[in-house]
Amino acid sequence: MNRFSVSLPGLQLKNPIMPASGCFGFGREFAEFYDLSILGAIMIKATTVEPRYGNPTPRVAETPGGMLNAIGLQNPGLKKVMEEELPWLSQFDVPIIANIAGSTVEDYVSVAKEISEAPNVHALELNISCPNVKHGGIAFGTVPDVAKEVTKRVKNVSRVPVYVKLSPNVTDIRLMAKAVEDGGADGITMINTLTGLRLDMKTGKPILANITGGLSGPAIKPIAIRMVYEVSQTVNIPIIGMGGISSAEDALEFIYAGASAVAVGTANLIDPFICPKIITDLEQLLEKLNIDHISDVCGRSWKHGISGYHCP
Amino acid sequence: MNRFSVSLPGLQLKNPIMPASGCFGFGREFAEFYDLSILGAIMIKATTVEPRYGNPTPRVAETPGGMLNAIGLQNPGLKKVMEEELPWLSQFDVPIIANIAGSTVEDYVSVAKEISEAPNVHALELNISCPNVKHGGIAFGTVPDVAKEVTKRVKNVSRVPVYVKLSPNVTDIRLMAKAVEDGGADGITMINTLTGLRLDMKTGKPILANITGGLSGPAIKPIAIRMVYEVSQTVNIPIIGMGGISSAEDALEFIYAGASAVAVGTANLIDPFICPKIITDLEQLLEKLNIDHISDVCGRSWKHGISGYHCP
Amino acid sequence: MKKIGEMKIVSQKEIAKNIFQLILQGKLVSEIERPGQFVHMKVGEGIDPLLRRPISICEIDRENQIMTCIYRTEGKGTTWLSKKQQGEYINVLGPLGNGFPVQMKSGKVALLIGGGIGVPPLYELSKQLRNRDIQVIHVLGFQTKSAVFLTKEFQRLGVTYIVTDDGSYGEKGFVTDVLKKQNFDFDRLYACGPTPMLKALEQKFPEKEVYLSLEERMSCGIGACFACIRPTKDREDKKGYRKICSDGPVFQAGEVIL
Amino acid sequence: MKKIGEMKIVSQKEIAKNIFQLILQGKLVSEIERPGQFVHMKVGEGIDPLLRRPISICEIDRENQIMTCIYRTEGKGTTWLSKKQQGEYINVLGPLGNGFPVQMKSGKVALLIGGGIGVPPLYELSKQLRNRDIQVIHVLGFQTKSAVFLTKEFQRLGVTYIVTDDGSYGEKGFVTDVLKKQNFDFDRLYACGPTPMLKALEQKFPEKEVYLSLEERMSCGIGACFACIRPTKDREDKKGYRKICSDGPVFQAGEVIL
Ligand SMILES: Cc1cc2nc3c(=O)[nH]c(=O)nc-3n(C[C@H](O)[C@H](O)[C@H](O)COP(=O)(O)OP(=O)(O)OC[C@H]3O[C@@H](n4cnc5c(N)ncnc54)[C@H](O)[C@@H]3O)c2cc1C
Ligand SMILES: Cc1cc2nc3c(=O)[nH]c(=O)nc-3n(C[C@H](O)[C@H](O)[C@H](O)COP(=O)(O)OP(=O)(O)OC[C@H]3O[C@@H](n4cnc5c(N)ncnc54)[C@H](O)[C@@H]3O)c2cc1C
Ligand SMILES: Cc1cc2nc3c(=O)[nH]c(=O)nc-3n(C[C@H](O)[C@H](O)[C@H](O)COP(=O)(O)O)c2cc1C
Ligand SMILES: Cc1cc2nc3c(=O)[nH]c(=O)nc-3n(C[C@H](O)[C@H](O)[C@H](O)COP(=O)(O)O)c2cc1C
Ligand code: FES
Ligand code: FES
Repeated sequence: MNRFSVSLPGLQLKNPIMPASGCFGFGREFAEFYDLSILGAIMIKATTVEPRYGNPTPRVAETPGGMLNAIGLQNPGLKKVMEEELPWLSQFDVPIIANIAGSTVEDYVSVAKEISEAPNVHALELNISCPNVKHGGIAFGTVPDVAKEVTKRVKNVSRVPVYVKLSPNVTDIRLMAKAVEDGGADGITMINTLTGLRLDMKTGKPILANITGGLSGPAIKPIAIRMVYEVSQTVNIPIIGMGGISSAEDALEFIYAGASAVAVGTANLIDPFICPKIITDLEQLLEKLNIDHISDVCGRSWKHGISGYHCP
Repeated sequence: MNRFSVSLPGLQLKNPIMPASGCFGFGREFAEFYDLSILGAIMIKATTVEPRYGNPTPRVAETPGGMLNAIGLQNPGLKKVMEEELPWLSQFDVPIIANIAGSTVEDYVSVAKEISEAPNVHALELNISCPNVKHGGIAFGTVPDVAKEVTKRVKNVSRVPVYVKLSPNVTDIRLMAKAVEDGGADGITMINTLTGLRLDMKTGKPILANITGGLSGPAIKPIAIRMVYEVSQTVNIPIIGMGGISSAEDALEFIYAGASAVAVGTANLIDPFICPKIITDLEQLLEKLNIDHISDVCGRSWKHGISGYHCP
Repeated sequence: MKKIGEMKIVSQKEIAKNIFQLILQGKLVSEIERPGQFVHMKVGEGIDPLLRRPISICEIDRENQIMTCIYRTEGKGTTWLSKKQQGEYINVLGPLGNGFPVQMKSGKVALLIGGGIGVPPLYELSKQLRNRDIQVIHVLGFQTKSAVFLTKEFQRLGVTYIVTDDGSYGEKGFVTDVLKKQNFDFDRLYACGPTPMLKALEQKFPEKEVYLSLEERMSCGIGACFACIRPTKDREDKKGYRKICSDGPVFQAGEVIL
Repeated sequence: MKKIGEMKIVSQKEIAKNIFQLILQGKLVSEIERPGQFVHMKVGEGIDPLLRRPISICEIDRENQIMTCIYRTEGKGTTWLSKKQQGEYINVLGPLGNGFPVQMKSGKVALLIGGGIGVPPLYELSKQLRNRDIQVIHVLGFQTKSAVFLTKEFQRLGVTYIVTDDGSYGEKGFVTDVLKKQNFDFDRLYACGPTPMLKALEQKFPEKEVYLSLEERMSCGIGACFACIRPTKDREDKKGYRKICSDGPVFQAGEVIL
């Protein structure tokens, strides 16, 4: 498995594949299908200070090659995650990336401070880009200065490296990336969902109770690839790429674009075995393409010699 | 066919279905398949002052549920369009919407002035949002003030109503819509393509010679619907909606979202008969859903009583 | 345990208008624990439709590893499914959810109420109850004659009342009209069907032991994505919600807000 | 005239490694005018793959409205196609493009050069030339033995030289090696295959009448989208470009820049 190991701030990954936040809960359901220790890492569901119930249902709708979700950050709250979910996950030999969310900067700071103390949390992922909550969320993710500020504040209190998750719903994602890098981010994860809408044929009304939802799945992959390509040439911190990955080829495309590792979201909801499958297939794909080590081809799409960030 | 007629600034449409610009050339190829007079209107390929060769090939790449194109506004130039294409099109009983593009405001003004004189050009569509040209193009489409200025200048010289085509590659499309409305636009057409990228598995390099391309097709539909929903509640001018339409249901979904008519792009490239098919199917669909007139359900997704623009 | 695998189509036929009976064979059948569980079927070959479709298990033949599902063609997914033929394979995830409890003293009376496409899961339930010597009464409602199915099979297991909205088959009216008229004496009620029907039943029998099978739009079907949530009635409940896919789809009346 | 319609699969078989011969029946065959034209096939059921796939016509049986295509499985689309079976239907748009000119005096000599999956369209061409009493010489290049196909059929029509890159079948080398060695005397050259091969031929025979069939990524296939453009060699050319799909795919050497 050596052609596979990737080391990133706070993270020693056995392989570059991990489930994306919100598509894997806290791992319990998937542990019934396979041993979670085979994963590169796990991005757990967004955690907020208080438990959240989230949005009314329907919360999901299908679109051509994608889906909309408006879960609304439902989660059991910081206390329960600290006391039940993280200890449960510690039985597996896998680093946890804790996705954190909030309505105010103070919320982020509170969750970051406490959750970064958990022994198996090796990194934080600031979800400044969730389109499905009314307060905060989206503004944090679209205004560079606000993003920089929240990054800085969280960096101040976190005991582990901080990755910031970028929203694709912006005119120029490079400005956001630069801002969070300036704010001290150790890495970037991208992309979160694109805002979308589906209407019911009979009533003409939105299918989701929340009206709009976040678009994920294969449909968004070319947009995500483009953005990883842009951002990886702009900043000097590593990227964990995501958006529509459902095969080893998709994963490698993100690495070529400039990601150091990748996360698989929606595909877990269709095939619970997708992460182990991609791990196996990717090893074969590298073999077939004569790639010695996954990191050798990070940013291959734009690298002539070596320029910008040299992916680890 | 009366439940179908839509009247918009400059346009008396037999039905709300028209081919989108760039996916129908100047109609010649499709005239071999059916009588173009059955169409609501025709949006012709972008015209620039001088002929343009466009980008090197490959110019198209497939994506999950979509495609990328980087044609680069290839067109025979204003003179030839005026002397050959438009006169040829005048044999059909169908209003032409002339899509115009340029690198500078002056370019737009020149083309607008002249092409709006053509007897069968009933409206202009300002393509301020083409992501595949190096100069101008995209900046016009992402900076509200620039969009407003070019709209104003073109309005000054055009003899026919002016529609402005919006780019989805922005943080808040409502700001762009408001800007072009303030600039005097008679209507809005939306959306143009989203910028995307695909990499080749073997080389790791972009498949398109132009690197990035514009994403179109079913994959983008939920984003387009969301944007039409937002913009139709923001401005008081009508919208011609597009983005991923390939069935009568898709067309109706745009009308529900707030479009007064719709355009079909990519689907023409897969099924040359798609426009006549949607026209026939839509009539049956309205029948089935007991909709007396297409305009009755314009904006149904957000209308309680009547508020904002009352679609014609 | 939940499994994922290819199941072979033993047969598929249209048993009423737009209602299909699909018989599948595969190892997954051995894992089924209770009636009322469901499976999550991959429809289409690629990314469109993207999501699986939840379909209830209607009948089980453990010995031959065979199960039956009955579904109505609604949209793209079920229409695709209806075109698959004998010998072809369907990718199935399941069994999912908890299903109906069948533990009950012999000799007791169970009232089973189904509406439309909610009828199928009651069939295996009824069979299992009968095997436990429980007396079953069925009340089944359909929209119209052409949508009626499985009535003979139910009649073989116990008394069966059929109503249709338009009276074109059986009595005219809703299942609740039958209940009013017959005033059954029963020990437990099971129901599956449209939400208004379930609500009416919940209100009508506040003192009874009532089990309701619910529906919600799903994505994962295994409890991971929080798509299919219902709030609990009890405001003091520790979690405050239930997942229809993994805590349900069957709940005792009063547990969640319908 | 171009048509669009469902064509029935008469047969499909793998004739070499990853090379499939697909025989289709349908009205569209009556519209085919020249060898070297191609069809645009819908692959997959829904939106993925989204675009049609261009495949050349390899042989025509006008009387029975039958045509043969030979293709190599490359990616998703052709792999999907290879799984379709006899009796199933494929949605086909065509015939597209202009194909090879076959007008030529009887007794003249035509040299046909094919590389890999560029070989199929030369087959119908060769047949039609033979029908006009033109002498045909074939030079066909393949990568390796397992990829060789249609050789017997070509041999029946005229002298046929086979080369493989690795020498595992026929001579070792490229088609250009055969040309060097044999120094054929011919009146016209037709070629279809990888661009480097076409370029080499164009350079080698600047004085000859040479027709080359080109490939490019396409979307519409009918000349509407401007995806498949090549610039003309002649800088003074009025348009300055040609569309491979509708002006081509066959061009005389020197018309467009390869
Ligand atoms: C636990 C459970 C058991 C079910 N059992 C059966 C059964 O035995 N027989 C049967 O005919 N139907 C059953 N359904 C309903 C069935 O899942 C839907 O009819 C089906 O998903 C529609 O898919 P479609 O592609 O044909 O429709 P589309 O409208 O194209 O589906 C679009 C999306 O909406 C979802 N959706 C649409 N209708 C429903 C619905 N009623 N419930 C949940 N999701 C829906 C689909 O799953 C899909 O994600 C069950 C639903 C649930 C939740
Ligand atoms: C005029 C013409 C005639 C052709 N005739 C034949 C033939 O007779 N037999 C045969 O085996 N192949 C032929 N090809 C090539 C064939 O079209 C491609 O192999 C096929 O499109 C690959 O599709 P895929 O889904 O398997 O591969 P993918 O790589 O999944 O395709 C992805 C996209 O790239 C395009 N693409 C990939 N390779 C090519 C290519 N070489 N040329 C054009 N587009 C490509 C596809 O059409 C699709 O849009 C021809 C191409 C052209 C342009
Ligand atoms: C059901 C669902 C829930 C999600 N919840 C979260 C979340 O809690 N926090 C977060 O940062 N992203 C969340 N996401 C976004 C994903 O992590 C991911 O960024 C996005 O879906 C794109 O990847 P994909 O196309 O592979 O799904 C969620 C996505 C889905 C589909
Ligand atoms: C091949 C191609 C060429 C296009 N050329 C133009 C153009 O010249 N001018 C323009 O305004 N839009 C152009 N577009 C954008 C379409 O008009 C349309 O806005 C977009 O494709 C979304 O619609 P669709 O998903 O139905 O294709 C082009 C799109 C495609 C696919
Ligand atoms: S469908 Fe994912 S939690 Fe129920
Ligand atoms: S493929 Fe559209 S013009 Fe050739």
